[in-house]
Amino acid sequence: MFDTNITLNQFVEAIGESFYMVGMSLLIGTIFGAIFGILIVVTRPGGIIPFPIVYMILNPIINTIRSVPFIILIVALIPFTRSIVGTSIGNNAAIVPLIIFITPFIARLVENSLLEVGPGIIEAAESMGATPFQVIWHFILPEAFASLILSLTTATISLIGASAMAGVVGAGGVGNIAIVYGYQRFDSFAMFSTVVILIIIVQVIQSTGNKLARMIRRN
Amino acid sequence: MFDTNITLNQFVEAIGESFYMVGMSLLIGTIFGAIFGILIVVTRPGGIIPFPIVYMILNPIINTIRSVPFIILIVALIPFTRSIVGTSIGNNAAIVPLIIFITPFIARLVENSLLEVGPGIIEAAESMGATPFQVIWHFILPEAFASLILSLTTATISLIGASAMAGVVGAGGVGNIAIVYGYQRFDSFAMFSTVVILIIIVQVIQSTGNKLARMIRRN
Amino acid sequence: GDQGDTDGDETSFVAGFGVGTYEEQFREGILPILEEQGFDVDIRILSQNMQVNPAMDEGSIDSSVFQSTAYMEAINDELDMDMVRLTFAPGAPQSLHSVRHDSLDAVQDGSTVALPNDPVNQERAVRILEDLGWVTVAEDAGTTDFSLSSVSPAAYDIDFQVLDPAQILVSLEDVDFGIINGNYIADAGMRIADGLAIENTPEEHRIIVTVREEDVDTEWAQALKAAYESEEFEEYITNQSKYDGFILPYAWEER
Amino acid sequence: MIILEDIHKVYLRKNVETTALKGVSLQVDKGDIFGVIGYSGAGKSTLVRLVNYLERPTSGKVIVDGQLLADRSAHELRQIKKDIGMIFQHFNLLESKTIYQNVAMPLILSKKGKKETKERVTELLAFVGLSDKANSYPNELSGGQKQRVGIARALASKPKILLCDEATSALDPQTTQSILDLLKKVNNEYGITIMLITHEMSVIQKVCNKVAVMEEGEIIEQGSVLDVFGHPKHATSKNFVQTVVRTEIPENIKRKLAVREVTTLTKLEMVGDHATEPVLQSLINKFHLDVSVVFTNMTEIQDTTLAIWYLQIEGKESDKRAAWQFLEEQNVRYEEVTV
Amino acid sequence: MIILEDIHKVYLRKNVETTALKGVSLQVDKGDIFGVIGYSGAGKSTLVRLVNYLERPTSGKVIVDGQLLADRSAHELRQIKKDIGMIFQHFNLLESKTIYQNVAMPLILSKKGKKETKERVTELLAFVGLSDKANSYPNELSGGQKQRVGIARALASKPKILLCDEATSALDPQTTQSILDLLKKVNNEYGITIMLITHEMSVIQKVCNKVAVMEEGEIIEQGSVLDVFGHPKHATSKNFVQTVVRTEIPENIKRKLAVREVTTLTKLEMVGDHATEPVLQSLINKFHLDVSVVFTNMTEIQDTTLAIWYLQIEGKESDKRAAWQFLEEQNVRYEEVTV
Ligand SMILES: Nc1ncnc2c1ncn2[C@@H]1O[C@H](COP(=O)(O)OP(=O)(O)OP(=O)(O)O)[C@@H](O)[C@H]1O
Ligand SMILES: Nc1ncnc2c1ncn2[C@@H]1O[C@H](COP(=O)(O)OP(=O)(O)OP(=O)(O)O)[C@@H](O)[C@H]1O
Ligand SMILES: [Mg+2]
Ligand SMILES: [Mg+2]
Repeated sequence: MFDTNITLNQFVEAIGESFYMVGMSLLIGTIFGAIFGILIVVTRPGGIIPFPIVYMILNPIINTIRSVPFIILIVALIPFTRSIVGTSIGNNAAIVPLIIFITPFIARLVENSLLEVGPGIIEAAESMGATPFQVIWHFILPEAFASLILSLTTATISLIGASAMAGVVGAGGVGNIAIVYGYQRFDSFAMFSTVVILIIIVQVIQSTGNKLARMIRRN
Repeated sequence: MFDTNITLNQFVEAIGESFYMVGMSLLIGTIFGAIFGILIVVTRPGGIIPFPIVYMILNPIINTIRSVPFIILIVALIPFTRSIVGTSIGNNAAIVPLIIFITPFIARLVENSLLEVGPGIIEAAESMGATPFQVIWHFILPEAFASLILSLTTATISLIGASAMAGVVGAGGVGNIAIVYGYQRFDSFAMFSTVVILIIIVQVIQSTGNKLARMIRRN
Repeated sequence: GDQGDTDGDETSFVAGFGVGTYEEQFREGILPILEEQGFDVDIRILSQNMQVNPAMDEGSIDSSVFQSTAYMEAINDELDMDMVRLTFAPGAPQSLHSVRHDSLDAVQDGSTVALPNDPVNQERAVRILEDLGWVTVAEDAGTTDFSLSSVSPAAYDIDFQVLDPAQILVSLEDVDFGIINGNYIADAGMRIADGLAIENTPEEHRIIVTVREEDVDTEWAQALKAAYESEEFEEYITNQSKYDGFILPYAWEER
Repeated sequence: MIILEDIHKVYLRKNVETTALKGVSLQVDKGDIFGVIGYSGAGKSTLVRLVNYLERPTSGKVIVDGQLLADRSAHELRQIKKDIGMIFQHFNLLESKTIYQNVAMPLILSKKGKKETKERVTELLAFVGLSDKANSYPNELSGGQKQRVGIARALASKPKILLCDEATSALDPQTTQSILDLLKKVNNEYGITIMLITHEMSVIQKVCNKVAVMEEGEIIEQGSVLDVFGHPKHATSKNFVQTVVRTEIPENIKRKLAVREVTTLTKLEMVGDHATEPVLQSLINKFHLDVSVVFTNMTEIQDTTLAIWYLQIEGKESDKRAAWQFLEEQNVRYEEVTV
Repeated sequence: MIILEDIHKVYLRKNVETTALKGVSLQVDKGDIFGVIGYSGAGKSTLVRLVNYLERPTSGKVIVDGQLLADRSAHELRQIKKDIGMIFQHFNLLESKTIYQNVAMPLILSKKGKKETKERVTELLAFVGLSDKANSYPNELSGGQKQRVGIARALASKPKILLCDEATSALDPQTTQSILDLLKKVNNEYGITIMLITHEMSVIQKVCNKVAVMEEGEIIEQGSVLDVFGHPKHATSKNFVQTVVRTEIPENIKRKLAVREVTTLTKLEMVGDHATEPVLQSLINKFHLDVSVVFTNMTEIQDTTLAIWYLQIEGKESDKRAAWQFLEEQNVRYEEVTV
């Protein structure tokens, strides 16, 4: 029917692979990103537990990773990837650089969101004798939640974009089909349909994020 | 002295190209991104000029562009790029997809920052009979400024990352050297030194952004 | 198995490819032969050719079809590997195309020529220009680290545009000439034969099937070699018009 | 000038309805200083926010300067709002701008000249006692200083109507007094109409000519301040009035009366010039009564004095009757009260 | 229990120094309800924020419960803070949590059980009259309701010290009264020490036993409330006291006196039981003087009554002298004043 090289099967499989890779790396990246983002906010000079050393180490590390083009990151990480997942090829191997890529990105967005929480809230927390952990958990995070959701949405979408490069280490996914078939093999149908799928996925993620954030902000 | 193929000249030139590409696309992308981000905040249901049509058109467009892997974007935009800059290759040609890539990204970050401005401020503006433009210009933007600066910093760094892919259409830049020499020609020196340069650039941008934001927040 | 090293088990292996024609040839022409013989083959596609050899180095793949003998040998040095040529595969030659000009005569000082950005293909492309007498290539030009710094003007002062290989075809309108990898030509529904110049591929630049030296005598390697050299495969290739202009393996000529 | 007609306001969130206003009607005439009091949560803020349409009524009409706000276009509403200054309960200052810029904002929005703006802002800052804070940012100010910035900002554009949502609640009595004096002055000199929410009856007492008492979304009593303060009808109004006009006997005095087994007292109420007339002396000298002052209070309301006396009077019944007659002639309200 | 010793506090921004406190020393004993008053910007908030170390002094010592805060580790400081409740001037509620959760927060932080938390929060919400708002969010509350949430939150963990930064400024008099009653109750029953900033002298009058008056970063007067209210020494203190204890004659009465060419008046000041004694009648009956009451005011301070009388007295010099003698015997302060 269409002049294309890809089969429906490949498509379905690719969608599954995308969800797997993005899901896994998002999950782990969010955990680490949140931790680093929080650390960088609380340890900064004037933060709730000023700890210049942590801040001064973490901040450049985040910057360093963010500086490296993703493709270079993939290659540079190969030995590390291999030591973690046993191979540098395939979906699992792609997850490692994706995590390393998205973690500092999330950390930065988390940082930005958390900095928006007013000083009055933190004072209230401190006046109650809250431990730093409690300040973060019971005060800062809930107050920044709507903004964090939007940040996470942004990060997820960037991650989907990055995952298209996962083909470099032999991983699959929808983005990879777009590149391998659409870009490198001039298969317009493959290109078009994968992009449509991506748009749908992204649209769903974005509106879920927006809806959640709006619910939290209650307006 | 080092076992490398690249010359100092190439390096210097690449830095210049990076600045040119990133600078131009950041400039234009920021303008459009800010406009779209603002539009999407003010026209949303419950915004200061609710205009569902604009919101419902703009929102998916932003998502659509954000969904497309950058390399696909480059290819898909070739006819457009050609009609704008007259060619599809070279630094100028790379700027077009870079702009298209960064604009929706900035729009989203701007959206997130602007949504953080408290309703009390907007009420104050409305009670003074401020026009929607004045509300945005005199109230929302200044209040969100610190957050906007951090967002712009994040966007700039993402842009630098993306610009590494500009080599696909024959543009230069530091990231491209990392890929073409470092990655494709196993030139560790080129790889290493370009990454160091990128780290320095990113670090400078980040700390400038942080400093600015802190100055604005005055703490 | 997932892991390339299938110690002892000689009936399964992982075949690695870059993107495009060689993987398609394998899937359609070789795989049926091997499967009939009871081999269990896992196909791995890496979207960047650059990653294929490192993957073989770590043992994630057992065979590859994408490189030339010259490149393989250079990589053996570079990465301290021990890959060997198992046999030749039908290779797509590069060809020089133009949409702006009808013949090579249009070339002049300042003409723009688009070249692939990766070292292997870039060297091959430059060799075409060298054959045409447009440029000269330095004696000591590298292989894995080939770069334009070893190219100097001969008849013409050419303005090189270095692009992603897949990009050249799309950007032909913006250059005077472009040298395109054969596999892209096939994929794009064009014909290599339409090129204004076609690569006269010397042996060391012909596409080969690569395996690790230790694997050469395994059951699967020998079957793979046999499959590439088989009449069945030759029939498949010669019956498809998209392979017109491909450089065929020596084994078939000798038949 | 401001007319609210049968306003209902319902807040809705997730099927939970909160009715903030239940059929409120009122009229504020040009030049009025109209006070609104009521318990916390009574709907006072909601009420004034209707006037500049920050809050839209669920039903009912808001008419400002003869214009039905519901009928006005967004552009027209903005023009109307430019003539309405508002002092917010929570200040709503721009954290990113200096005090100077905050106060200048309404002028900037109206595209006033640099010089004019500077003059006006300087004058206002001097007035609210914050000249030295012109270049500070809101987060460097104390609560009362922020409130004063809000006041200066609301006055900057010389509005025709001023809405004050607890404009002085964070201020000490002296600063409050000077702000109230200013409000009175702008009201006198420029005829600005002022609507003023407050919890402090003393504020109403000092500046308002009219007052409305709200309870649970309704206006339970409204009228001239002298009427409402002199003779509050509703229990809530009485409670409020009580806070400034001590019309009841304090507990500790009551306790002492109980010890002395005093059960009946005479309460006199005198307004205006009567308040300071030597009524007491007449009772003692003319009618030979035994008078001791149990509790007394004089309050100024709007330049008039209201005096309350609780007296313990003993003497002959005939003398007393004569005294009552005399008090009636003098237009003094008197009453026998049991404690 | 709380000792501040020679505290200086300087805020610094971009080379601009703001000195908020200039050598303040004070002592709040266990069980005190210690009021702090002063003009806006005097440094009151800064002062109480030192007590739970939200603000660190530039120099000077803060000693709470015998512990020098500067010497305490972060962990120890947190333990100390757990026993100090604070009601903020700007509420500082968590917008993302319901009213219930906001009030429960100190209990959650102390890892109290679900049941205990529920009981305590329910009780507190009932007390501040917000039971029906338990599931609302702060942005759905009126200003006074927010303030009450802040009060409930500060009390939730049954602190030993309570710091109130204008805890009742957004509240109507009735609600204020009930909050003050609560403060008095927790003070009596649990011996909680309370430090209370307010602008409303009436608040200090009602609940405090000690008071400090601040001006421009200094404490200009401190002592027991009865002393400071009865005989304020500093001009600023007088101004403050004036707002509740009307010791001066109002302007409109003065004007009338001027018309009648009255220049001298007698001012009597009676405290406690004297306040309600029939002094006036004695003057009239015993000494045959012509007495008219020009202005009078009785104020309750801490269950004691303070009475001020301005009398216009005419009569024979000898009678007057006898009267003065009598007043002295009665321990009534008297004074001739010119208007
Ligand atoms: N963060 C800060 N930076 C600079 N100056 C400050 C800061 N906080 C307070 N100040 C200044 O210190 C002085 C005392 O402030 P403080 O808040 O203690 O006053 P206050 O007595 O509580 O006043 P109010 O009754 O108006 O709340 C004020 O002049 C204020 O401007
Ligand atoms: N956005 C909202 N959503 C839901 N309920 C609201 C909202 N705003 C106000 N309310 C409710 O409406 C009622 C009236 O609120 P309003 O702010 O008008 O009271 P107020 O008289 O100004 O009280 P205060 O003196 O405490 O400021 C309150 O019960 C309040 O909880
Ligand atoms: Mg209110
Ligand atoms: Mg204060």
